[in-house]
Amino acid sequence: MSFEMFLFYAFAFLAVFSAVAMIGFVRHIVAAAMSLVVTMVSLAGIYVLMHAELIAAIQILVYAGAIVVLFLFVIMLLDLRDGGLGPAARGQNLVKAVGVGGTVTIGTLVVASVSGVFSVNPLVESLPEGFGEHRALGIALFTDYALAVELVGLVLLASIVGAVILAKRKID
Amino acid sequence: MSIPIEHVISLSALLFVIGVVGALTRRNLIVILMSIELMLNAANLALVGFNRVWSVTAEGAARYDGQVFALMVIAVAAAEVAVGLGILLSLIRNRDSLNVDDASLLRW
Amino acid sequence: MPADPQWIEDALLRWIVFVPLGTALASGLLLAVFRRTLSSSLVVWMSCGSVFASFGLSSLSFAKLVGLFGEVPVDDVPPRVLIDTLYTWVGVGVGNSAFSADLAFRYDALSAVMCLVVTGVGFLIHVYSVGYMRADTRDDGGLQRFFCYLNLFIAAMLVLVLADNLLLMFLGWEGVGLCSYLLIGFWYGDRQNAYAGSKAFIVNRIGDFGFIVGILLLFWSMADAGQPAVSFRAIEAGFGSVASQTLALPGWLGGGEIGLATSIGLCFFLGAVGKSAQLPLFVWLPDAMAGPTPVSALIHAATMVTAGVYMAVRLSFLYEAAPGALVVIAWTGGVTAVFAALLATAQNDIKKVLAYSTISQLGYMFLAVGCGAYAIAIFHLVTHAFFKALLFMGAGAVIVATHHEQDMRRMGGLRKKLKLTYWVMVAGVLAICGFPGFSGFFSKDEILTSVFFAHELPGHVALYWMGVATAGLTAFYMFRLLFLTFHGKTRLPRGRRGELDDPEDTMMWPLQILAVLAVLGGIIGLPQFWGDRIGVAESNSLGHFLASVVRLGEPHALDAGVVAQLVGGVLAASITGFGLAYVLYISRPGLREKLEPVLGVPRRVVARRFYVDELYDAVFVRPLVIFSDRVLSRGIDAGLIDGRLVMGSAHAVRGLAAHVLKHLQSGLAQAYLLLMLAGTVALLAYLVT
Amino acid sequence: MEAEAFDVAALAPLGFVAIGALVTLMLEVVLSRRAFVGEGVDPETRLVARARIGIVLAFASSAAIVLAMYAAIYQFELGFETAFGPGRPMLQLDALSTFATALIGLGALLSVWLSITYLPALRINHGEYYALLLLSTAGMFVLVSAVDLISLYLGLELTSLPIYALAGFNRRRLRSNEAALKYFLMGAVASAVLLYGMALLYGATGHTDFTGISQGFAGGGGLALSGLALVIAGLAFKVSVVPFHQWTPDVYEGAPTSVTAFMAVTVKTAGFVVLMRFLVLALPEMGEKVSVLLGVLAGLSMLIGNLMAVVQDNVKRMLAYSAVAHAGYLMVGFAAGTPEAWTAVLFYLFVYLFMTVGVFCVVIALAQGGREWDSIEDFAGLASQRPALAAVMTLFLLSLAGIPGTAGFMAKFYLVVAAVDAGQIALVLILVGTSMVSFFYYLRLPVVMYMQKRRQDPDAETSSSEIVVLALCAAAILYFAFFAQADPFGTGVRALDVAGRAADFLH
Repeated sequence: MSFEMFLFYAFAFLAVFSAVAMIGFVRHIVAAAMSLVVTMVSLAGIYVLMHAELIAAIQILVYAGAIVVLFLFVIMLLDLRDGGLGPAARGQNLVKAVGVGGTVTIGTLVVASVSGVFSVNPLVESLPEGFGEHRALGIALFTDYALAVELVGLVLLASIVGAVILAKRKID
Repeated sequence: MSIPIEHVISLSALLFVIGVVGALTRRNLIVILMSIELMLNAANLALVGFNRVWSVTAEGAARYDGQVFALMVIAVAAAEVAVGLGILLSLIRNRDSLNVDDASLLRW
Repeated sequence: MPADPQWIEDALLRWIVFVPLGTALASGLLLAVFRRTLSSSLVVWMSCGSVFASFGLSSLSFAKLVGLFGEVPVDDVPPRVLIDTLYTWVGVGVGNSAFSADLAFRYDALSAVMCLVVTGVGFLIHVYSVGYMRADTRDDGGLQRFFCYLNLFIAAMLVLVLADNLLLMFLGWEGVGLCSYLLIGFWYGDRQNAYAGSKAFIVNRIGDFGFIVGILLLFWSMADAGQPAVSFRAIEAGFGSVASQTLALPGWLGGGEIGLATSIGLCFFLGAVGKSAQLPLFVWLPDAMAGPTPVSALIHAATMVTAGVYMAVRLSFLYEAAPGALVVIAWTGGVTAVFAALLATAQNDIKKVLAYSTISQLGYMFLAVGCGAYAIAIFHLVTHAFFKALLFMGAGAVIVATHHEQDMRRMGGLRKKLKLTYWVMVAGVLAICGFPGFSGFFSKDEILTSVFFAHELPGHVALYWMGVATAGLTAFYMFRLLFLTFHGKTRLPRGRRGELDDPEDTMMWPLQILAVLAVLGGIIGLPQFWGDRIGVAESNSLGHFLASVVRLGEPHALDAGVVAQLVGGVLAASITGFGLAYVLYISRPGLREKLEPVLGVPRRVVARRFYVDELYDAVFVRPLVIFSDRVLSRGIDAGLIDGRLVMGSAHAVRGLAAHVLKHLQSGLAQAYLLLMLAGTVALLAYLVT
Repeated sequence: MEAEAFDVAALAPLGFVAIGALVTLMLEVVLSRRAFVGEGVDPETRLVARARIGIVLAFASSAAIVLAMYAAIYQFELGFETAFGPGRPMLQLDALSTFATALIGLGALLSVWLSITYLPALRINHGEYYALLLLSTAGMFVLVSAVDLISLYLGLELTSLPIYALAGFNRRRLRSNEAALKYFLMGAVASAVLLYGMALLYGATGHTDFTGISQGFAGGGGLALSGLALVIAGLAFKVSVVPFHQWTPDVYEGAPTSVTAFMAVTVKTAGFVVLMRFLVLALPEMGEKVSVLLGVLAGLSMLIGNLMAVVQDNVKRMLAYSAVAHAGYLMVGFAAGTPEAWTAVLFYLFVYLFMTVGVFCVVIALAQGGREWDSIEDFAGLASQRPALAAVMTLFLLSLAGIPGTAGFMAKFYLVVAAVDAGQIALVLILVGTSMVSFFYYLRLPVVMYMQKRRQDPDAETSSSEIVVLALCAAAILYFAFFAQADPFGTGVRALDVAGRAADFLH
C-alpha cells in the first residue's frame, strides 16, 4: 500500500467516523458542528490527493472557515441549553435510522452490483503540468466558466438579501 | 500508484447516505442543515473524483468540469446555509423550538 | 342512405346563436361588472325579443332549406344543408393524422326541427317566465340574472343542435349542463337547491366521461385509418372504412373482442344516458325540480334532456353499423320507460310526477332509436316538447295560484277556480296519454308499431308489451295528477283558499298556444296509414323531411287488422289506467284505504323508488368505504339524501382521500422527505434494473 | 447561427431582470432613507410612505420584466439560435428558451402587479420582495436555456433560494415560517439529490453539457442510469409530481398568496421546460423505459392530486393539490414525447399561467385586514356582493376543470389528442376520468359563492392593479378558447403555432 493510499483511507475513515458522529452520537450541538469540521477537513485532504489543490484550499476556507462558523454563530445566538439537541432520540428514531440507512445502503449496493456502477474509465495517469492548481483552474473559471461565476454571484446576492430579510430583528 | 476511483465513489456514496439518514432522523433543525451540507459535500467528492477520470481531452489539454462544478457547489452551499439559517431564525422568533416536528401546522 | 346533399353557404346561421348569446352576455356583463340592474321591462323585452328573433331566423333558414324561395320545387333538388363556417377553430397536425375542426354551424333537416322546437317552445317559456318570476315571492330582484342564464341556455342548446362537428357539439353539451346547474340552484340560500344543482352537474360528469371517450375513440380510429375527421359530414363519409374493425378488450374485462362501432356507440350512449336521465343515471332529474318551474319546463322537459336523443339520431349512421349498441339502447329505453312510469305513480309532488313522466317518455324515444326508427324518435321528441312543456307550465300555474303548494295531497277541487288552467292541463294529459287524434297518440303509436315490427331486435315482443304497460301506467299517473289536483274537494289549507284564480295573461297565453300544439302537433308526423284514411295526400311530412339525414325504415305492411290490434292494445291499456285512476281517486276514494294492506308491500317498494338508492348504497358505496366508519355511518343515514350512486361514490372518493391518503400528508417534513427518498430509490431501482 | 464569443445581446432578458433587481434594492435603500429621516415619524406616515415606495419599486420591477420580455419576444421573432458562453456553451438561446422566458416574464409581471396592494394589506410591504422576485425570475431565465448541468444547477438554486425567502416573507405568521422551512428543507435535499445525480452523470459520460451527455450516454450503463434517476427525481420535485409533491400543499397554503401565485406558474413552467430540454437533448432516444416511468408519475399525480383536492377546505391548499394534478396532466405529454406533445405541453403551460394567476388573484382580492380570506367559507355569497369577482373566479375554475368554452379545455384537448396519437390510451383514460373527479372540488367554490348567503362582510374593493390582472386573465382564457389557432385580428400570430415553433427545438 502506497503512502497515498494510506492517507486516503485515513482521511476516509476520519470523514465517515465524524459524519456518523455528527448524526449519531454527539451530545452537544457544538460537538456536532465540530464533527462536521473534521469531515470537511478530511475531504480537503482527499481533494489534495485527487490533484484538486485549489478546491481543497477553498473547502477549508469556505466550509470549515465560513459555513461552520456561521452555524456556530447561530448556535451561540440562540443560547441553547441541554446541548441544543432537544429530547434524546427516541427508539422510534433508531428504528427509522436503521431502516432508512439499511434501505438506502442496500439499494445503492444492489444498484452498484447489478449494473456495474463502478465500471468507469480508468484514471488518467499522466496529468498535465499544474493540474488542479490555482492558476490553471483560475484561467478556466474566467474563460470557459465565466458565466457560471457570474451566476454564482447572483446566487450569493439572492441569498444575502433573503437571509437578511428573514433574520433581521426589526424591519419596520 | 493512485487511488482507485471506485473507492472514492464508494466513500462519497457512503457520506451521502449518512447525510440522508441524518436529514431523515435528527429532530434538531441545525443538525438537519448540517446533514444537508454533508450530502452536498458527498456530491462534491464525487465530482472531484470523477474529474480525475475525465481530466484530459483527447488532445491532452486539461479539463476541469468536475472541479469547477465543485467550486460552484461550495459557493451555493454557503448561500443555502445562509438562507436556511435565516429561515430558522425567523421561525425561532415566533416559536421557541428547534424541533422539526413542531413545524406541522400545515398538513392534510 | 340519403342522397348526397346540396351544401349552401349561409352566413345568417350564426346569428341564430349569437343573438341570444349576445343578449345574455351583455346583460350579464352589465350586471356583474357595472352592477347595473336594468329595468325589468327592458330585461323582459331584450331576452324574449332575442329568442323570438332567433326563432324568426330559424324559420327563415327553414324556408330556405325547404326551398320556399327556390326556383325549383323541393322534390327535384337533392336535400339541402345550410352551412355557416366561421373559421378554423381547432387544427392540429398530429403525426399521420392532421385534422381540423371548424367553428361551423350546420342547418339540415334534423337541426331545423330541433332548432325550431328550441327557439319556438323556448320563446313561449320565456314569455311564461316573465309572469312566473313576477309572481314569485322568493324572487330577490334576480330577474336579470335569471333571464341571463335562460338566454345563455338557449344559446348553448342552439350550439348543440347546430354544431357541425363533435367538438362544437360538446361545447354546447357542456354549456347546457352548466346553465342547467346555474338555473336549478337559482334560488340560492336554499341548500337543497344548491345540492340539487351540483348533483345534476356531477351525475352528468359520468355521462360526459363516456362522451369524451367516445369522441377520442372515434377520432383515434378514424385517424388510424388515415381519415381524420371531426365534422359529422366527414365522419359519416369515412366511418364505413373503420366500422368493421374490432377492439381487443383488456384482460380484466374478460378479454375477447368488441366491435369498434359498438364500443364507440356505447360510449356516446353513456353520454346520452346522463344527459337524458335514463337508467341508471336518472337520479338527478327529479331533484332538479328544485329549480323554478319554467326552468323545469324548458330544460328538464322540452329541450336539454332530449339532447341525448338528438345526439343518438345525429350519429344514426354510426349506430346503423352497431346493432349491438342499438339493442342496449332499446332495452335501456324500454326498461326506463316502464320503471320511471311506475315511480311516477307513487309521487305526491306535482312536479316530481312530471319529472318521472319525462324520464319515462325519454325512455320511449330511446326505444324508438333502438329500433332504428330515428325519425319517429324525433317525432315523439317534438310532440313531447309540446305537451310536457304545457304540463309543466300548467303545473307552474297551479303552483303560483296556490302560493307555492306543490303537494297534490293538499290541492284538489281547483277545477272551478282555475278554469283555463284546468282545460289546458286536460289537453296536455290527453295528449301524453295518447287520446286518439291528439299528438301523443300518433307518436307513441308509431313507436310501438316500430317496436312491434323490429324483428331483428332481441326480445322485441317483451319490449312492445313494456311499452304498452307504460302507456297504461302513464294514463294512470296522469289522470291521478289531474284528479288529485283539480277534482274532488279542495284540501288546501284554509288560509290559501281565498281568491284562487288563473294567473296573469303572460303566463296563460303561452299555455294556450302550447295546448293547441299539443292537440294538433301530431299532424307533422301523421302516419301514412292514418293519412290515407282521412284523405291527406302528403302524410308523415316530418319523416320525409328527415329522410335527408336519417335512414327511414321500410314502411311496415300495415293493414286495418294489425292496426286495430296495435291501437287497440294501447288504448285498452290507457283506458284501464284511466279507469283505475277514476275509480281510486274520484268515484271510490275509500277503496284506496282498503287496498292499502293488499298493496302495502309493492306500494312501499315503489314509493321507496324500488330501493334503487339503497341498492346503489349496498352495491357501490359500502364495499368502497367499509374501511371508514364515518362515511359508513353517513351511508347508512338514509334520511340524508337519495341518489347514492353518485353521491355515494363521491363520498367514497372523499373517504379515500380523507381517511387514507390524508395520513401521508402528516405535516412532518421528515415524513415527506422519507417518501421523496423512497420515490427516488424506486425510480433508481426501476431505471437501473 | 455560429456561436459568437460573447454575444451579450443574447443575455438581454437575464441582464434586464438582474439589473432590475439591483436597481430595486438601491431604490429601496435610497427612498427609505428619505422617507424615514428623523426619529419621530409616526407609524401611520410610515405605512403610507412604505406603500408609495412599494408602488415605485413595483413599477421599476415591471419595467425590468417588460424589457426582458420584449427582448425575449424580439429574439423569438428573429429566430435567435445561439449557444451562449465563452469557450463552452452554458446556455442555449433558441425558440424554446425565448418562449419560456417570455412566459415566465409574464408570470412574474402579473405576480408583481398582484403584490402591489396585497403586500400592504398583509403589512409585509418590504422592498426586498421585488428584488427577490426578480432574482428568482433571473434564475428561471437561466434554467430554461440551460444546456449544461452546471448552469442548470446554478439556475435552479438561483430560482429556489429567493423563493425560500419569499415563502417566509410574512415573518410574523407562523404558517409562513413553516412553509419556508419545509420548502427549504425539502428543496435543499432535492437539490442535493439532483446534484448527486449530476455528479454520477458526469462520471459516467465525462461531460456536463447535454449533448456531451447524450453522446456519452449511448450505452446507458448503471452509473449513467442512476444519475438519470436522481436527476429526474430532483426535477420532479420542482414541478411537484407525485411522490415528490408533498411540499406543495403546505407551501402553497403557508406562503403569502402572491408568492404562491408566482411559484405556481413560473417555477412550474421553468421546471417543465428544463425537464423537457434535458430529456430531449440528453436522452435523444428516450427509451420505452423512461416513457413508462414518466407515465407512472403522471398517473400517480393525477390520481393523488385530484383525490386529495376533494377534501380540502382551504382554497390555496385545494389549488395546490390541483396543481399536482395539473403537473400530472402535463406529464402525460412527457410520456407521449412526440413533437406534438411538446407543443401541447407548452400551450398548456401558457394557458395554465392565466388560469392560475387568475385564481390566486381572486384570493388576493379578498385579503384584507392583515389576514388572508382563503377558506372555502370565506367565499360564501361572494356573488351577491362582488358579482364580477365571483364570475371570473367561476370562469377560472371551470377553465382549470377543462370545460369546453374555456382555454383550459383547449389545452387539455391538444394534450389528449397528442397522447392518444402516441398511443398512451391508459393515461388518457386516467386524465379524462380524474378530470371528471376534479369537478367535485372545482365546483365547491361556485356553489358557495352563488348559492349561499354572505356570512362575513369585508368591505374590500378590488384594486385597479388586480382588476387589470383579472381582466387580462379572463380575456385570455376566453380568447384562447376560441382562437388558439385562429387569428381574428390579423396579427399574424397564432398561439398554437408559436408554441409549436418553441417546441421545435429538435433539429
